[in-house]
Order: sequence, then structure tokens, then C-alpha cells
Amino acid sequence: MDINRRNMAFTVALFLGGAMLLTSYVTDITSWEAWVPALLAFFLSFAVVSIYLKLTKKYPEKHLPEIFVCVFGKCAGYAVSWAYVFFFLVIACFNTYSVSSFFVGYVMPETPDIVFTVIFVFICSRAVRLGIENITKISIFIFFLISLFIILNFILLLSQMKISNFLPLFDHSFYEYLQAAHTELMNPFGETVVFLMFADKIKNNDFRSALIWGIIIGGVMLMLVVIRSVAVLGVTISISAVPSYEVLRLINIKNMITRIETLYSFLLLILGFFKVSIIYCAISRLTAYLTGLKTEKSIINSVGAFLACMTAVSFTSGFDSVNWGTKYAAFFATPFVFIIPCFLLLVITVKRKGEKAK
Amino acid sequence: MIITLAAFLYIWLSDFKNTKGNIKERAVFLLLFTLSLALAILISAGVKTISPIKAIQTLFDFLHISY
Amino acid sequence: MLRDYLIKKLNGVFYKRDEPQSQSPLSDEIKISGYLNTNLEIVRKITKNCSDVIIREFLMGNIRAAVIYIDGLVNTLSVDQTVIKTLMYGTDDNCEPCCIDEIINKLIVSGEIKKVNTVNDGFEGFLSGDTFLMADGIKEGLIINTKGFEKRSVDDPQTDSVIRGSREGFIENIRTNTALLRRRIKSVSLCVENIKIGRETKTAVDIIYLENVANSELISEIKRRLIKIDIDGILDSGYLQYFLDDNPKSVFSLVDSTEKPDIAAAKILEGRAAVVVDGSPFVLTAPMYFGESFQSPEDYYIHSVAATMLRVIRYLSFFVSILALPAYVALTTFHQELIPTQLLYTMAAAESGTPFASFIEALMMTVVFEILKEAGVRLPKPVGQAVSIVGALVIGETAVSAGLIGAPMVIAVSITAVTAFVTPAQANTIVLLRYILLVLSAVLGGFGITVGLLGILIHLMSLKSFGTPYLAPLAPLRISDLKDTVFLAPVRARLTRPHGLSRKNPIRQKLSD
Amino acid sequence: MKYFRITVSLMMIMVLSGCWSSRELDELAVVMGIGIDKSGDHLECCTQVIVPQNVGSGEEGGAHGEKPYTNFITEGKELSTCISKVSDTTGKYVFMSHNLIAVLDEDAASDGIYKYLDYLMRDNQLRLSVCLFVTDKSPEEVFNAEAPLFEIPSINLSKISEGFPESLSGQNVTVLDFINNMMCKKKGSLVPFITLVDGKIKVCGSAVFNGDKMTGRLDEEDLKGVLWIIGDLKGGDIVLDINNNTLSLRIGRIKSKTFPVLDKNGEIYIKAEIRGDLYLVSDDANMINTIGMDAVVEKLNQSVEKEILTSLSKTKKMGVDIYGFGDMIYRKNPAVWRAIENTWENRFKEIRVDISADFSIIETGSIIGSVKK
Repeated sequence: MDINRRNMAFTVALFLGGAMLLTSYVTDITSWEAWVPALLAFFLSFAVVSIYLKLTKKYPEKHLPEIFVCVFGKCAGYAVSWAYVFFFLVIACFNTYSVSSFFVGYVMPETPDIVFTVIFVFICSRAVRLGIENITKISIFIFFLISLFIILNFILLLSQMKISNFLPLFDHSFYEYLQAAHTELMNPFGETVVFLMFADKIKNNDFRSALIWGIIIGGVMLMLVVIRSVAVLGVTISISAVPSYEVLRLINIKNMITRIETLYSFLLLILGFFKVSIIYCAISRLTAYLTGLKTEKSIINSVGAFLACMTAVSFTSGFDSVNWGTKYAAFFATPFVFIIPCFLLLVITVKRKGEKAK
Repeated sequence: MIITLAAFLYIWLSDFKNTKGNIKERAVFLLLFTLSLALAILISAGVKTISPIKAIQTLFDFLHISY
Repeated sequence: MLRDYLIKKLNGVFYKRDEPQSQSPLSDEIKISGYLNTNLEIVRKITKNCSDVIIREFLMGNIRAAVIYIDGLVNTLSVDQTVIKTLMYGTDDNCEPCCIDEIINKLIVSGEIKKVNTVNDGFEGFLSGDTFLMADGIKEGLIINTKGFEKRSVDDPQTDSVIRGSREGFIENIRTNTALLRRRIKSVSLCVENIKIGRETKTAVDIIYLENVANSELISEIKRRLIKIDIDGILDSGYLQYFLDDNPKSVFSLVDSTEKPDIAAAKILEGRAAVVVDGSPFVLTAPMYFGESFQSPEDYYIHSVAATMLRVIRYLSFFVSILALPAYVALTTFHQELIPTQLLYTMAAAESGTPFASFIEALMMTVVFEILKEAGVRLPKPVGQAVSIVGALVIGETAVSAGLIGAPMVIAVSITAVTAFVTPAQANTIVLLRYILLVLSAVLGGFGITVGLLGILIHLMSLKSFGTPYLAPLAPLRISDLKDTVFLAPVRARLTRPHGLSRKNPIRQKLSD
Repeated sequence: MKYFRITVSLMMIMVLSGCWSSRELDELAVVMGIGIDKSGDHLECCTQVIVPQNVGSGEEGGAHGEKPYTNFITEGKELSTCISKVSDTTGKYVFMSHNLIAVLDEDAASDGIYKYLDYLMRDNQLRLSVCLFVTDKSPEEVFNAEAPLFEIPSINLSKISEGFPESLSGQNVTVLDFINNMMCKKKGSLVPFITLVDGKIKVCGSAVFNGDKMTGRLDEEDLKGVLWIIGDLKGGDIVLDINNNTLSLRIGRIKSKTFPVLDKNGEIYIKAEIRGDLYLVSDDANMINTIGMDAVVEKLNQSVEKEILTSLSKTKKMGVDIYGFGDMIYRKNPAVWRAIENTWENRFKEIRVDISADFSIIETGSIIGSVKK
């Protein structure tokens, strides 16, 4: 009961911020209108989150596996929970790999990516060892640092923004918007299902308002980044791999503050660190619960090692992860983010009606 | 790659000690330990084909659910 | 586990000796017997090879009595006047031996008198500067306070020097230190609890706190940790710093030490407890926040805007002295594109001659600067100052002209060396953090630095000083406490005590309309 | 503490296996400019590399009379092979992050430059803000040209391109602008054209690109007309002759708004409004007082409109939509654009553009009349 509302809200916002690095999946479908699917996903995410909130309302102070066990009974509940462990593992691998491949691709070309993965997962394991309470406590301080940096970038780039880059509004087919919105919905917003794992550490209505506020703040930050990229790059956004990184290369003030995009990559590292450590914490809590351990402290390092190895195995090159991100990630995530919670809700209401009828 | 293996082993050894008390804790620890060790050896041997994410990709291609 | 084993191994052979160590002669209680000779016999046997113990026998009326004290510790004038003279003349011949209370009430004029009935307490008394009176036929002895050893005068302390603010500093004597604090806080509820620590030294340690402000569990926790110490001697408050620390292995000290009574008084008013150790001018205050090492007493005496500027400069210099060198190494070896073009030419020109990689240059230069600093401190004052400054300049200059080190590197190194002194409390933690970040930046560049900073932040988050989190106002965000960290609100706006420090009465100032 | 032990062990491991992409400053060959010269099918690439020791010692001075830069000429089939060959000759790592300009020669430009642009965009060290130039001489001469005020010719060139808004002689084109124009709907782009006049770099007009191939050239006068519409000018001067005595004005700030208009009977024309304020710089015949300020302004508007129309007719003959009218129509409403898209070439040739220039002379300098002869 010791995470307070404000900390949790900013942690959720930072969690969404982790997707700043990966907006390139959306931009190459709807090139200069990347903000339309982002906005669509922002509003749709409220629908998805309301399902989670209904779940927590029905089972206050219970985290995800406990809800499964209550609803589906012991063995089915455990099976679904193990599926969720696999889901969280895949997201964590995907995020760690995208951060390390970003660093290999852009900042330090000659280092093998296994080095970045190992050190990145090691630092995340140190954060998880602190426990989710302390991670949420740091989040406010780091959130203000990061939003300061983003607003500063926005101002620095104001001179190069052209309104005409937005102009041909709604010139893409509805299918393209839907596809981009679906990918966007699943990537940052859908992954907030991870926070259901920490529902038992926070009072129920605190959790609900924290989740809503977190998504609003995180969504606004993401929108700011996407609008900034579209306004400056215009049409070329569709062919740039990491648009928000490309944009920073263009800042040029008196030839002194120029080429500062490497600082931005460290900022992305911190955001990635936050996102992965939250998912990592969820995995270790889930495995600890499923294997009947009281505290997950002892198996943190093993889960981390497993995560690092799996990241190294699962993606071979940067293109591989981009391909997975654009094509398959959304479909892989939909059952876990949307279908199973809906099914859960259905079963609960049916059960409630059953009891009422008796 | 052997160096990253050495790093993992070092961390596990120090962790192995403080799972003295609870047998179940040690059991889970060992399970994850062997799993990651196997994966690490595979990586150092350069085998990169087997990975769950590739399995999912082939599955989705088979069902051709993809954008 | 591994660490304790190592420590036992290092302390080696003596730890596992089986025969008991030689006990001090007074380990068991010896009662004061009625006969003066036997008592004196015991005292003479124990203090036979101490030349400064004086045993003075005289006649009190017709009873033989003896006074024992240590020459140099006592104020000989007060011993002669208040004790010996009054006893000799004051008693007429027919006084019976058993009127010890009558002696106390009527005869001895000194303020603090204690009745003791064992020789151990007697020893304890006269070893700490009092006189021990025993009379024939009386089963109790008297400890009379006649302390009078030389004390250093209360003058300007070397550390924490300020332009505006009190110049008084603590000194080695515990009583003057508590007196200095008492003078500042004349409140009724200021308690001074005394604990004796150390088998041989029996140093007096005072815990000073405000009864109605400080949390009671904080005080009991401090006492528990102090009583637990079983050591032969405590010579300085530095020893206690280790025992009082929640997480002694961490680089960051969780107990603040200060030499100025007004800082200690301010801390006590905020709800903290001060630990004064006899024989050391440094007073420890617990619990400690990370922000406290950036505060100086001057901030509270000058205008709050100026104080905020000073605070910002202190925080800035803390980060510069940690990050300047690693960032320089990372810039020149990994992310050359961050350097503006014109600067890149000058740097490339400067670096082109130097044989070493910039990481080794940086390491060498920092080690040289550390050596010079240490030499500057250890030498006597005037010489020390000259050595460190001249040394730094000469070595820096010749290294550049000899082409060993690039000029920008010397600038970077000297900046880091200088900014380390802006926050003296963190001076030695900064040095260690700088080395860690330097190695990380040499190996992984900017990525290494960010990872290092995240690691430090996580480590700071895990620290708790007596239950209150170390990064208190920032990490678990307390909006009301932000008035005293980086930004300093004017005095009228600082109404409450830091959160969690004093649950009894958090309000410290009524809002003046 | 265990935490420190583990970090130390990890660090030792990393140090043992070496630091991968760490490179000392003096191992870098800092490239300031790339020149691409296509002769026949193979490519000649001239890269300008800085010699740090002699920088800051002026053109002739130099530590021992050396120039602060050296040009490396390498050939190869592809731009990337040329550039990697540079590291063979210099023995240092080719560091492209500080590159400022890319100079292409005429026949490289006319064969299509997307190959090179693709390399310029894909390399993670090269910037999108690299400026493009076209020259008729070979890039090698451009890089060896005298740069009196700046030591290094490529810095001289980048400063010239930064100065374009202040002078009516060209428009600064970066890789990003060029790619944007290519991806817009059938929009051509202008790249500044430079030649060498007795060893010194001189900008004369600009090259017109249709897609990524150079199709023609605009000289100074026509370029001025085009710039009125597409460039946002902050400087430059205009000479006005009213009944054979001349006035000259300096441009303060020009704001030009061009937008397509669909009038009643479905016919599209472009409306261009040019607002701006100018400073009177020289008026020896005291025309301001004799024929009055409004008359002068009226004359000014007409002369600018005439200038724009002449350059418009010239570009229409070339058939390259450098103004981006097509793109404007597309942005206004995509449906109309899809209707006229495939016939755009000849539609552009006879599109009607009505121009309304409305200037104001806001400053007549520190003397109010001229000397009474």
C-alpha cells in the first residue's frame, strides 16, 4: 500500500515515454500524418484501460495472477499467467534489443550489441532489486528532467518547423490509419497491462486515477514528439528509421549547439531503462508468485540473465527487430492486451449473474 | 562471449549463497540458472536460429496474420 | 559472508587466541572498606607506576582522610581551597567518623559532589579530573568536581568557514561543546543524554536532542547503536560515524559531521539529534539527507535569492566535478561530433602531440592533483598552501609544454579538482565517483556515463538514514520540503520542519500576518 | 558492497576485451566537404580533410607554410568505395560528422544524384543539414579555390550558403530540402551554381533539378524573379530606374504567400501576394520628394511584378515546377490534384499566376532630401 498516486502516475507516463524511440513503425505507414494514428491510439487506449480498471474494481488490491486464479480456478489461471510471463518476456526482449540496436546503429557502430544488452539488463536488475516502490519514487524526478529536455528541443526546432508539412489532411486510406493506430495502441499504450501486476501495492482508486493520469501525461509527451518530428521532417519522415532522433540532427544554433543528438540518445536510454525495468519487475514478481516464492529478490538476477540471453538469441539484426515491430508485434500483443481481459470480464459478469440468479 | 558468460557465472555464484534457506527458492534459481546458461552457451556458439520470437513469426506467417 | 570471512582472516592470528586476554585489574567491583589504609593500599597498588597520581593524606579533625587526584587534570587551586583547606580547618576535633553527609552539606563548597561506595567509581572519578576523598571509618567516598585542564579557546573553525555567520567552533572538551549548544537553545526540553563508550578510554558521548521535537524512536535507535559498540577506545567522532551509519559499506556518509555550533543547533531545531564526543571538535548529526551536504549556514543568513544562487552553484559544481573528466574523455574518444567544429580543431591540434590515450592522461593527471592536494594539506599551513597551488600550476604547465598532455585536458582536470572543494562534505565521495565514471566512460563512452549515473541514482535510492530516505525531498517527492533544497524560500515562508523528521510538532513558525 | 563488486567485475571484463569504438582525436580525418565528379562511368571523389596543426594559422602562415587542409582525390565505382579509399591514403578513420557541404559537378548532376543522396542520408555520421552545390568546374578546383577570409574553402562555401537569405543571389538547399522536394508531388528544386572566377568562388544563378536530374540553369536575373516567390528574403538590394535616374533599396523583410485558387468555372490559378518592407539606400535624384513616395512604391511594385513574370515565363519554358504549385494544389485539396496530376507538365506551362506585390519603404535613411545642385 506504499506507492502513492502521484508517483505511479508519473511512472506510467515514463513507461509510455519509452515508446519515443520506436515511433518509426507508425511513421512509414502514414508518413506525414503520423499524428493521426497516434491520436487515435491515445483515445482507444482509454477504452482498453477501462477494461483493466473494471477488473481492478471487481478485485481490488489483487494483482494479475490472483485475479486469474480467482476467475479461472487454479490450473487454468496458472496456464494463462505463464502465457503472460512469455508475453512480458517478449516485450522486454523487444525493448532491450531496440535500445541496444539503436545504440549500435547510431552512436557506437563498432561495439557488439551483446555488450549493450548485458550492461543494460544489469542496470535494470539493480533497479528491480530496489523494488517497484523506489522505482516509482525516482520517476517524478526523472520525468521532469526528461520533459524539460523535450520542451527545450521543441523550442530549438521551432525555427525549422513548417505548417505546410501537415497539410494534406486525411489523405490516407482508413485501413492505413487503422493499421498504424493498432500498432501504436499495442506498443506503448497496450503494454500498460504490466501495471496490473503492481495493483496490489497501491490503493485501488489511487491506482485507477494514476493509470488515467499517467496515460494522459505520457500521451501528451508522445504527441509532442511526433508533432515535432512531422513538422520538421515533413514527407521524409516515412523513410527515416528513428524520426525523433533524425530531427535532433538539424538543430543548429550559431554552429555551437549543433549535433546534440547523442545527448538525446542517452535520454532514450534512460526511458528504455525505465520501461524495461518495470516489465522486468513484473516478470520477476509473476514468476515468483507462480513458483510459490514469497519474495522475488532471489531470482531477480537469474531472470535478468535469462532475459539478456533471450534478447541476444531472438533478434539478429536491427532490421529484424523493425520487421517484428511493424508486422507481428501488434498481432502478438492483441490477445494479451485486449482479448483475454475482455474474456475475463465476460466470465466475471456471467458468474455474477449466475450468483444473482441463485 | 566467454567473458559475458564469466560475468553471469560470477553474479549467480554470489546469489546462490543467499538462497540457502528456502529449498523452493533454490530450485527455481537453479532452473533459471541452467536455462540461461544453456542459452548463453548457444549464443557463444553462435547458434542464433532457435528463438521463440522467430517461432511466433513463422507461426504468424503460416496463418498469414501480418501487416 | 565472504566479506566477514575476509575481515577475520585479515585480523588474523590474535582473533583466535584461546587463552583469555589480560583483564584490567579493576574488572571486578571492590567495595570501599572502613579502613583508610586498606583503601589507599589498593589504590597505590594499581597506580604504582603512574607518576602523575597524587595521594594527599591529612587530618580532618582527628580522623585521617586522604584525597586522590591527577596532577594536570585538576584545577589545583580549587582542590586546595575547596577540599583540603575547608576540611582541615572546618572540622573541630570531636567529629565522629560517620558524618559524611554533614561534610557534604556544610563543609565542601564545590558544586558537583557525588557519593560513591566502590573503588571503581572512585577511579573513574579521579581519572576524569575530579578529586576522590576517602576518610577513615567511612564506608563511602566522595567525588568532587575540580576539573581544570587546559582547553583550546573557542575560535574560528577551519572547515565550514563562512563570510557571514557565527565564527564559533566546537572544541575538544565535551562540556564546552554542550555549553555552546545550550547557549543557543535555551529550551527546557533540550535533553543531553550521556553514554560512556570504550573499555579503556571511557569517552563521554552526549546525545543532544529536543524532547518535544525529535522522534523518540530515532533517539532510541541511536542509543541502541551506541550501546552495542564494544571497543577499547573512541578517540574521535569519526569512529562513531561508522557505527551509526545505516549502510556503512556505501560511499555516501549517512551521518553529517559539523564543527560549528550554529549548524548543529539548526539541525537539532529541525528534529535531528546531535552526538557530541569528548575529545573531538566534530559533532555528528543524524539522520542526514543528501541535500544537507549542499547547505551552508550562510544560506540562512543572507537574502534567499542570493542563497538560491549559491545553492545552484554548489549542485552544479558537484555534477561538474563528477562529470567533467569522464565527459571530456567520452567526448574526445567516442562522440567527437558533439564538439563544435572550431573547438575540434584546437583540441585535435593539442591532442595530436600527446602520446597517451586521453583516458590514461586523465587518470594520470587526477592522481597527480590528488597527491598535490594531500601534500598541501599535510604540510604546515603556510607551506601547504604554496605547495599545492604552485605544484599544480608548474606540473600542468610543463606537462603541456613538454607535449605530454593536451592543454584542454589540463583545463578539464583542474576544473574537476577545484569544483570538488565547493562541497567539502562530499569531497571524498566525489573522488571515488569520478574514478568509477572515468573508467566507465573510457570503456563505453556516453553510454557508460549514463549507466554509471543511473547506478549511482539507484544506489542513492536504496540508502536510508535512520529510516528517512536519503534523497528525501526529491525522490519521495515532498513538495513542502522543496523550499529548502535547491531553492531557498525566504525565512517567513519556511513554516514546517522537514517531513518525517518530527512527527510530534511539524510546525515551527506561526504565519505572521 | 556486493553492488560495487559486481560493477567492478563487469568493468574489468569490458576493459579486458577492449573498448570498441573509441578513437583518439588525432586518429580522426575530419572531413569538411565532399566533391563528386562523374567522368564516364567511374566516379572521382574529392574530400577535404583538415590538418589540425596548421588550423588557425591563416592561409600562408601555417606552422611551416602548409595549408590547414588537404584534398584527397579517390576514384571508385560508388561514392562509398571512394570515401572508404580516403582512409587507405590518410591512414586515419574517416570522420564525416563535421561535413558541411557536398559539391556535385554538372555531368554528375545531370545523370541523377539520388545515388549519392541515398549514401548521404543512410550514413549515421552524415547530417541531413549538409548543403548541396553544383559547379561546372571540377569539385577539386572548387576545394582548392582561394578562401581569403576563411582558411578552409568548404567553410567558406557553407558560410556563403548561410548568407543566401541576406543576398538575392540564391537559396540554401540542404539534403533534407532536396529530398522533401523530390518526394513532393512533381516539384523541382533549385541548387546554387558556383563557378571559379580567377581562383575565387563566385555564385552565379542556380541549377534546376527535375526530380533528381539537372535539366537546366537559371542565371542571376531569372533567379531573382523566382526568389521573390519561393525564398523568404532578409536582405539583398533592388535597383529601380524611374525616368532614367536610379534608386536603390535594400530589402528588410519579405513575406510571400502563394496559394492556389479554384474559381467558379473550375479553372485553377495561383495567387501570389508579396508583402515586404524596404529601406531606401540611395536616391541621388531625390525622386522621393519630386514624384512622391507612393509613385516610387507603385513603380517598385510594377518592376518586381515584371521581373517575376519574365522569370516565370523562363521556368515555364523549362517545364520544371520549381515553385511547387502542384504540391500546393495537392496540399489544398488532394482530389483536385489527382484529377490534373498526369497532365500537369503542360498544365504548368500555361497556368495563370497573378501576382500582387505590395511593398512599403519604411526607412529613408538619415538624410531627408538630397543635395540641392
